[in-house]
Amino acid sequence: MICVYEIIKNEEEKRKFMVKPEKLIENGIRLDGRKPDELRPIKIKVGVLNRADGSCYFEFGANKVIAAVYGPREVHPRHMQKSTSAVVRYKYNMASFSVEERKRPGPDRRSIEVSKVSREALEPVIFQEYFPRSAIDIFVEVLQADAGTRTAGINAASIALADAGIPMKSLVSACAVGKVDDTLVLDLNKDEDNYGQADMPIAMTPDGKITLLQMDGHLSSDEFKEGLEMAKKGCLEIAQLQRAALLEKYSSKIEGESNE
Amino acid sequence: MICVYEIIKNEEEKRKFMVKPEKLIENGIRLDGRKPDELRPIKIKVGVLNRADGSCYFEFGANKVIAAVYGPREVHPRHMQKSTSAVVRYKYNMASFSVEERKRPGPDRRSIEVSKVSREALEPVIFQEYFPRSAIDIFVEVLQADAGTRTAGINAASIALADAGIPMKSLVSACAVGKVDDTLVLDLNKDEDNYGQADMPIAMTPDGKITLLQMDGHLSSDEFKEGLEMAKKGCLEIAQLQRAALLEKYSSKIEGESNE
Amino acid sequence: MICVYEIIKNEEEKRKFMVKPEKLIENGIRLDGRKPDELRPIKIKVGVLNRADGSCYFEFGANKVIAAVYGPREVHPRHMQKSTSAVVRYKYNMASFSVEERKRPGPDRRSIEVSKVSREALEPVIFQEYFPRSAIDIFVEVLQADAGTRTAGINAASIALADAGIPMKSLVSACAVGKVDDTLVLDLNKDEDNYGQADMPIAMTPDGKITLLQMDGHLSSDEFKEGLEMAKKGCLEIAQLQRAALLEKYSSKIEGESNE
Amino acid sequence: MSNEIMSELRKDYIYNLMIKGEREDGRKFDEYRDIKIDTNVIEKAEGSARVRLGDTLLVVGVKIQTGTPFPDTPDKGVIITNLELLPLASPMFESGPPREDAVELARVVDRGIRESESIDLSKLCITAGEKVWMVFIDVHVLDDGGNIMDAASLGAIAALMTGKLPAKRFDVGEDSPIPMRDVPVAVTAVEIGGTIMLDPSLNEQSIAGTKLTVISNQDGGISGMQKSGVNPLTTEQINYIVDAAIEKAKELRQKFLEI
Amino acid sequence: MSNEIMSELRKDYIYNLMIKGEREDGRKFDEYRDIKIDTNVIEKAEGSARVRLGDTLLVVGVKIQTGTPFPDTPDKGVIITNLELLPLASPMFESGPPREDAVELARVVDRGIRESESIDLSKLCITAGEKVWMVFIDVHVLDDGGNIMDAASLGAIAALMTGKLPAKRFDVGEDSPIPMRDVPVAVTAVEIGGTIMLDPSLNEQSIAGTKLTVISNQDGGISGMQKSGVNPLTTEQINYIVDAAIEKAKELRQKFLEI
Amino acid sequence: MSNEIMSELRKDYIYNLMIKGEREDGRKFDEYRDIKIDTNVIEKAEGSARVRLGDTLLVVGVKIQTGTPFPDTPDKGVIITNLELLPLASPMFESGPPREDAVELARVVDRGIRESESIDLSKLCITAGEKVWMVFIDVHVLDDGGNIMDAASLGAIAALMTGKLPAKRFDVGEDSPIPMRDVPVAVTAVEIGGTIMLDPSLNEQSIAGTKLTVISNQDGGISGMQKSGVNPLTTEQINYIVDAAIEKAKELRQKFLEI
Repeated sequence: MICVYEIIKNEEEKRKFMVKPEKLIENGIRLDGRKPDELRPIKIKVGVLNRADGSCYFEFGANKVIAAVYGPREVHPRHMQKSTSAVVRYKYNMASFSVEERKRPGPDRRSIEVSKVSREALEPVIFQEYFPRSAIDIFVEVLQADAGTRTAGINAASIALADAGIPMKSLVSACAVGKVDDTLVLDLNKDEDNYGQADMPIAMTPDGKITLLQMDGHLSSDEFKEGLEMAKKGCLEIAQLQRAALLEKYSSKIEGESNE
Repeated sequence: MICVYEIIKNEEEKRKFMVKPEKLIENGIRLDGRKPDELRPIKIKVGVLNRADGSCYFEFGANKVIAAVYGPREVHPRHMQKSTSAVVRYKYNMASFSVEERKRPGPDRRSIEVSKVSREALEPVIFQEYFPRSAIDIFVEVLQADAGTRTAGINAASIALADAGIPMKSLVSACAVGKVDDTLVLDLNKDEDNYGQADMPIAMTPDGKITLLQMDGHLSSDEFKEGLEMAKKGCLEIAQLQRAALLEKYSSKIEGESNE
Repeated sequence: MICVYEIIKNEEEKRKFMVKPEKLIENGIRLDGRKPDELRPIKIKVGVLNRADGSCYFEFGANKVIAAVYGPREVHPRHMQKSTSAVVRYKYNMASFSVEERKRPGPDRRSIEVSKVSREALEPVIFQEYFPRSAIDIFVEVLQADAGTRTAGINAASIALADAGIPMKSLVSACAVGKVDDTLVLDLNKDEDNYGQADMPIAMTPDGKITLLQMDGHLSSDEFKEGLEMAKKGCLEIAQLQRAALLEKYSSKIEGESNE
Repeated sequence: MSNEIMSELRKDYIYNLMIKGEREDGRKFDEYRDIKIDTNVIEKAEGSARVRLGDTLLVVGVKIQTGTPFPDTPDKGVIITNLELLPLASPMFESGPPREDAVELARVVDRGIRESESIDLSKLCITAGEKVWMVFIDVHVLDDGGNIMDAASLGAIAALMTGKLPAKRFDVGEDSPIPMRDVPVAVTAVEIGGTIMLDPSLNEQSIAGTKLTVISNQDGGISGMQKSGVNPLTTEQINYIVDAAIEKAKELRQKFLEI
Repeated sequence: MSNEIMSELRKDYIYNLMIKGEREDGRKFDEYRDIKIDTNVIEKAEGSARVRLGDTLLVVGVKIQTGTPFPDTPDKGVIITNLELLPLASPMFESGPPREDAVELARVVDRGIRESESIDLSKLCITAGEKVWMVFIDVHVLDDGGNIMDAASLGAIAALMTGKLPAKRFDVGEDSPIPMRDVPVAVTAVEIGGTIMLDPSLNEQSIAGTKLTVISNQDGGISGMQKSGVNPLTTEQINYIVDAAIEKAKELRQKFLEI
Repeated sequence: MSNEIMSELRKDYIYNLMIKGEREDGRKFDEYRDIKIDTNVIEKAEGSARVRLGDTLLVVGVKIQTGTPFPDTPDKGVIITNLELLPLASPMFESGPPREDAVELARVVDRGIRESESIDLSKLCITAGEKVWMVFIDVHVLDDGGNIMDAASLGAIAALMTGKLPAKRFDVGEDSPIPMRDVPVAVTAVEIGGTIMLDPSLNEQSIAGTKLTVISNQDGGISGMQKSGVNPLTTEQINYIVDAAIEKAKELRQKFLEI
């Protein structure tokens, strides 16, 4: 008899301390008071770090993430250089204290996958060919996790790239749609993620191109299509907040520079 | 009180689920019906993989191994290059599901040693000086293990090298001899390996040069010498099968190319 | 409920098998018979290894360490080269059998820190600028540990550097001072380290420059200053023994060369 | 450089074929390459399958042992999926820690099985809170001819459907089949020049930039999706792929995974 | 090369200022940069603090769980301190295993807490020999503006002082504060051209070559010291720093760490 | 390049000596270099030995603790052998994970002890299925002068023969010797230009290409063999070495390992 608990528990945040609520939606209202198509509150601060070339602090409900961008800069190790474009790297990392049960520091399989799909969500909007042989490094640090950290990270990273002055075709916005109590809902919170029937994070450019799409759970083909439209609307809302935050920083430099 | 079970159990295949038979040889016949100097059935398929430059599937009793060769090709990392000859690399790997108790993926100390002695068993026949600054990579994957995987791997790798067109002085053939119930026997099966008194794998060129020799257990000096002769005979039998398999592939390309 | 015992026990030598003595000093005399300002017996052998460019075996009470120096030599990997000076590297390693409870082989956080501060203790006296693009490698192997291994290692390494002919401004000498039973004492032994109130290792050049200083425990500001003076006196005593050992080797090469 | 030129030429070639409505191996856009699934190929594993999908070859082995359940699911068994892109399968796969591709493939195969609830985890419980079945699904990729994802998914399900719980060996009763209750099937598509193609070959996959995998169940519902690669997709493309994938999954399930 | 020239210029600049009795940011030699400490910033952690010290920014999170005690201290809880120099905090910090600087910083913070006996470890015992509280202190450095040591130490103590033992969640009684009995404060100094400066900025620290950290307690005693860097120090310099550090620690404790 | 020339010159030199029936250090072909074995050199280890074999120097430490037995051998103790080629022992040994040479040496030493049944594992059982003695044999190579294999093997046996089970410290009775019942001795030979030489020096070993180690027991039987290196051997060479090794092992055992 062997125990793989050690391996597994670092993979996914555990639900040890939670109890399943009886209903997740009552009279069309979710447990945290939102309507099905409503996003959680969002708080954005641009340029919160001094050393990084660009940075952004992003709160998405109880999620707290910070993104930093360095680059274009030299590539180490050299053999990772591309001769005709920049290499984009994305490192998603959860702080040990960001979840209920302490996470062991360092990358696990989940964070490797999240880093990969997040990088692919942003690459299409970056003019990589402008910077051959260089690297654009994106670091996303999750300080508190509450379902939706990968979408929060992409939203933050997109702003941090702009803050770093990296030439981009557009911003990228991300949010999830899910199914709970047989109803499609936008932007799952932790309980809805744990006890819901489906979770589908997407990322999108303002003109509707999908750059990230993942899905887990159970959806009919029609539900999927309806959900995709709901998520796209959510992304457009977020895009407006992202633009507003960037504008605010650049219109009133004094205000936005240092205090978080 | 500490437990090193975790460390150890990845080192060697465990015998947890087996029960020692009362006798391993009865009336001169082994439990699997073989005579003492008889090999297990052998099945060989040459060129079973598309991507590799050369490949071979080899069944040796219940052992199922597959060998692939890539090269001569560039060496990474560079500092491993040799200026006057090719570097030969050999990676022996057991699939997690190849043994009774699941093996944790990745190299352990046993597979490092097996890779080293197997490489040394093949290097003498490869014209390495023809390909300075390049690598010849041999990969052996054990899909099912039943005592004798290192010799099965060398037999398969030898054919895969030929299939890849690597210039060789000769083939290399390998099998083990052992002692069970005080009798010398050729090509131990799993039970004989676990409950026997000695195990001695060898590899040999057709002209009788020994390129691999290991021994564990208890043998008198005379038994050793007799056993070595028995193993050499086994190797010669295998060499004939190896040649036949290669011939078959190159005489009837249609038959031997794709179906396993 | 989780158990981090595995992680931790490799970090620090454990005290599992010891029992706290009632008094550590009685009538001004320590349990091992020393006066408060007395060092443990020291035994030094210079040039004990053949392959290394310089070496030294150093016993400091029950501590047994051996230091080897290689260099100046090529730097691998290349990107660690410095264009205007040598890079000094220091690797402190405890043998698995050097402590009561077997230590798992390989570096842990403690040995990484000890290696860093020990390297910094020696760098000021090495003429690094004489050897641009090269490496000076110092290896310290602890064969037996009994409180004070880092200072023993620095003392040994300092001699090994001289033995290797590395140009140095001076030797470096190191010892600890501590507080036990409210008394300042020089050069803590294992019991005094485990049950004492403070431990402060220092390293010093003969002209009184401090190149290593660490402190754990509880000291008043005055005790600290007094302790620092006591440690400096200890270092001067050790410096004389270091010089004597080097002189002995170079005056009577026959005697000092090979036998340990 | 020569690699880049080769890649350009291949791209032109496949693109020009596509304009004429063709693929390099003569298939229709929604047609799979030949599939051959053999099960119980590894006798020492509790379940196993060898899958050929065109030039792609892989072996899935399922090992099953007893173990302790997770504290938060004391009455459920455990599934662990691992996938190795062995260096013998392609000159691109090097030895060392698993690349991000291998991690992604393993996790998508895992979610396909887990989220579709194809295994009844509560039937893997032996003694609640103490002892459950741990199902290790290991995918060994031996030859990379493109679309490893679908081959791995087919192989995993085939191995599970023909596998058994080794209760006798662990002294907890009689052997029994692995408790399956659905048959998820992954279908992967690429988009090249505005055209959607299922089951991309190695060449098609290498020029397409982006794959979309849709995993669907017996009831036609979707239990997993994964977009992989840097090119964006439009909503129309995605919806088209979803419908095509559900259709194709039914066909594959019927043909290859009927018990 | 250009880096080396920049470094030379910076050195000259700071050195010339020092001769005039000035620092680049206008501070006095024994003056700290602005400090801002916010606690309970991570609701999921049992204790947390965000510290700004000039341009340096870090977050300390304290997670507390039950675990088994060490065999040699069956009636004592366990503290584990970890510090990560995240690659977002500086172009100098790369991903990968912790650098020796991070290991040193973590160990000095850890010893500061442990050796000062600021946490009463025997009050972390739940059932002797069986179950104790394990206190994980994780320091995440987000922006490196110099003197991470003092910021980390302030943050760790602030997080502990405002944290709680989650007894309810682990079903071992009612939540209670972490049992603190002292408030160690780290003060770091550098020596530049014979002048001692407290709280070095990134530039000051980079040209100084050596830092000395002194950790002192409420009673004015010293509970930890660490010299870090290759330049030697004289006894006079060390003694001066010790006195200045004890004085400054009192001021910082009073201002920022009064409960 | 200069290394290759040096290596050629050395090869010529040793080869020419051999033709004259000589070795570089004046030994006969079947003669060992000076051997010095000191035991109990590490007081904190339960057994230890320092071995000098010519220029080769190593220390073997044996640590013994209680632990749980393997499920399949509930009434037997456990031996674990480790060998480190420390970077101080040779310019060729770098820090990092153990090289394949170190792994091979450790495993051959281990098999020599294990397969010869020199330790009575059943006497290492304290409580069947629960508690057994775990014997850790650690070989630290300090100076590589060639033929580490034989030195390590001598050291391991010497350390075991003079070691003890620390029963008192673990509160399971009185201390007693490690239960030995045989004394395996490894003898290593190389072949250079058709001549067999025992106990190769560093130079001899570096030009020989292949070593053959034969481990034999008190009764003259063989309990382990390992060919290491790329040159093939003939049956005659092997048989000659086997006989010479068994003879030499008797001599070494008598001279250095009599209790």
